[in-house]
Amino acid sequence: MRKLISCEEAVKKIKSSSRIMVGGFGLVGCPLSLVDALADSEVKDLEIISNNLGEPGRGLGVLVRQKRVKKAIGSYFTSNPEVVKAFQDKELEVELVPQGTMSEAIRAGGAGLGGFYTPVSVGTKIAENKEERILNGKKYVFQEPIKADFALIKAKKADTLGNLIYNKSARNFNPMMATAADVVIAEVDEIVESGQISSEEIVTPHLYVDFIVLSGGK
Amino acid sequence: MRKLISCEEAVKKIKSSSRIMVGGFGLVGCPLSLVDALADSEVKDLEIISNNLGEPGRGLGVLVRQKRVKKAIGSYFTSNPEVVKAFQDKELEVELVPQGTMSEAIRAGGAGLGGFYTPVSVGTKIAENKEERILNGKKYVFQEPIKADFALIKAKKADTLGNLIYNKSARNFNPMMATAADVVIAEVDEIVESGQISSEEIVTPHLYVDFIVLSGGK
Amino acid sequence: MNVKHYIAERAAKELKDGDIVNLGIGIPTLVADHIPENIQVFLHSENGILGVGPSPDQDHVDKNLVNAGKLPVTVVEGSSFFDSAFSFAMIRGGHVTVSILGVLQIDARGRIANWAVPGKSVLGVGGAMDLLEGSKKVIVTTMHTTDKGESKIVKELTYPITSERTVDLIITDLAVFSVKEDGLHLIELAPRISLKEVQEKTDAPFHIADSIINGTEVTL
Amino acid sequence: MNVKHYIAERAAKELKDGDIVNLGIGIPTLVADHIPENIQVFLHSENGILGVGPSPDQDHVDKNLVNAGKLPVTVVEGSSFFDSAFSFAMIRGGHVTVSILGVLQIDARGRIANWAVPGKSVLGVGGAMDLLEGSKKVIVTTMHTTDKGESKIVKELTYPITSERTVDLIITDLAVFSVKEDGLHLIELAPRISLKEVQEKTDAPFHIADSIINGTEVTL
Repeated sequence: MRKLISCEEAVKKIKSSSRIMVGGFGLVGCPLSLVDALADSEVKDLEIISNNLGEPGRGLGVLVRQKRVKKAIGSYFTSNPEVVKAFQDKELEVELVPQGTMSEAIRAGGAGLGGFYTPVSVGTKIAENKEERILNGKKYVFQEPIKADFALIKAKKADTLGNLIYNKSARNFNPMMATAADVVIAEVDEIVESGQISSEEIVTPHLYVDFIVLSGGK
Repeated sequence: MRKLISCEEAVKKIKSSSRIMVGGFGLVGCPLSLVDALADSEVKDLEIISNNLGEPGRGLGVLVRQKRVKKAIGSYFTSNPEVVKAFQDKELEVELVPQGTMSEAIRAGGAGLGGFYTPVSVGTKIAENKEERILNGKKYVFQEPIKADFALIKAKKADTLGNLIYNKSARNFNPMMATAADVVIAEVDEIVESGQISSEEIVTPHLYVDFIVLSGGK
Repeated sequence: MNVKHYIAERAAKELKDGDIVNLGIGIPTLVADHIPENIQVFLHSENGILGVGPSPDQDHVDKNLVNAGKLPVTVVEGSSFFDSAFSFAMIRGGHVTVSILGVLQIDARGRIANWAVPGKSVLGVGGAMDLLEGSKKVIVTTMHTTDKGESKIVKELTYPITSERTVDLIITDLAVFSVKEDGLHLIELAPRISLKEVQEKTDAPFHIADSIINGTEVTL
Repeated sequence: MNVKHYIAERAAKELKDGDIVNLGIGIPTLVADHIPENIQVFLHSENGILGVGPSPDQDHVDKNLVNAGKLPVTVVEGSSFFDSAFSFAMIRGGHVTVSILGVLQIDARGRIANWAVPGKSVLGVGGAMDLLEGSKKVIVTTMHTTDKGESKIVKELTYPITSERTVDLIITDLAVFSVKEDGLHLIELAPRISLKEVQEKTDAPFHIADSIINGTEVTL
């Protein structure tokens, strides 16, 4: 299966200062084996696009503790006190985006759009530096698309071509991130023969997936 | 099953001058029983949002022949010569939108967005009256969301709650249209008990579906 | 009954058969325990679930199945899973009938603050703004005052606003207010609570429904 | 071999193993018959299929399975179905490696017209603009001249332009041109076709690759 590589081979593709999307809502749907491999690598000054930054010492929290994250773009970092501390110590730059705006902006990035207008965050602190526009009598703010150099995503199952399906609420940001990065690496629990996932059920068609690693695989 | 009604009951909800989205790529994925019921009703001056307007005397082509369509918004009408003639005779107003822009605009309508920027059609006749904007050095045109009073869609299977799955390439515009109209009526080939469609496989969750009719059902 | 459960039970009475309901963290989560048995509502969780069920017992926890508060849940028959973009498209597009949210403050016009605290680093917003902006109806459930006894219903917000959109109904341990164009309307008092107590503990001005004035007179 | 199949076969030689390929109507559709056996490519159809297979025989036509030309198709192992918004998100987002398109005209800069005819009602655009804008590489396959013998490769388009984006490669029955910043470059002559014939039948100016000049001299 030509897309299958090890976690080590996968993270070797990532250079310092890369912009990386990482799937997951907290630890659920986060590609933990890839994140751990990244923690074992030498890369630093990363820009991480992820809804959260894990928990203290778990998931992306490991990279925060190791001071490898220069900037984080996401919707909710408060749940990891080490992120709050790193921010206060000016070790970590944070860009806060409402969760729906973030998932839509990543989708827009993958869909080749130049940006969109959302009503969410109008009149709030979040929108202070954003263009506001009235369309059909309603206020909206402009949101740019979000793209990245790499996407590290987590799926339940891949077939040998790289088609993916997800696991319950672990789907979350993963399908959009699969569309919005130059190099997409999917961590999966299981690999099956092509044709073993129904054509109607595939969530991420294989054209989006560059490499596959097995969860727990070295 | 509370959402199940007959085609006749369904079209009775539709008044003249309504704006109606109709699923399908040509006749494939078009809710033909609903369209036929509409042809048997008294409504007129309809605004139809659909990729095409059927074939002469088939699908939406019936409504064109009956001169019930005042305006059509879609991407490709040339395949029905009666549409071309109605347009030339000034009986039918046409708004042409590139296929990808149209499907994205319907999605945007259902997703509560105020509009988006697409690179498609920049510098062409289609974009003549559209706002052009340069974003990150690339030219885009602004596209408004598309919404409707009614969506008539076609799915393969519904469960008793109204969750839907589609059939191969008959999926096309149907899932987006399900999100973008005030009243959504789904024509299906089969109804199964709730729980009989896998939670992972459902394409249109039931919250989008107001009424269900059976294909061929009166 | 615990006062938080009292609030949740009162909020649950606002739900109608077939409603698509999103429950925030805190008191709103408790609403799930009080949904009237004669109606069927569907719980939406913004991380990508329609049809959230009760919490699992410890032996049936599925690490891939959590709600927006990252707590383990189950799903009911006919549930579906979807990605975050689709989930928030549902919310923003007005397909969630009712959201029940917690708050830090509510102002005299019915606008709320529920995502950030002044003086602290603003590092989390989550789906708060999306839910408030997009839901067809928004119900706020909250204790009437803070732990320090300060009114949460204030003339002007001192906490950062969540949206320009006003909420529809405010349910506290003391009272229920409906929000109209001209501001807050006190429409209901909790059992054994007097109008006077609500007036004392509410900083924002509010209208008083006739039924309350009449009812209060009777109670006096 | 039919000249259209000759063009299609030549276009197929441009495909690489693993390519995601979208084939337009007309000559491009024929490319599917000429894909080299030692590579695997995946055919994308903008109505929502990745992994289009050969046409079915009459007994195996599935009315729910058609390509973008509305003709019955089959699918290969590992294919997937998706909605139109997702399909065009793939295209616009640059996830389709190669699109092979038919044209009405090509100008001296390599821009094309392939959706509307002057003087006729403009009632169809379909996915032409999306494919031209979004595909990583665009190959045009066309007869060099119209039925009336007029050059399709013109100084300036007289038909409405499809996109400001220039195509990458032009393959006709007479020649192959690559498109660079400074315009068209003739890089290949079809068998038994002379440079002189291409020059006579091409209205737009073009550069001539050294290999052709040398090759032509040899042939003379």
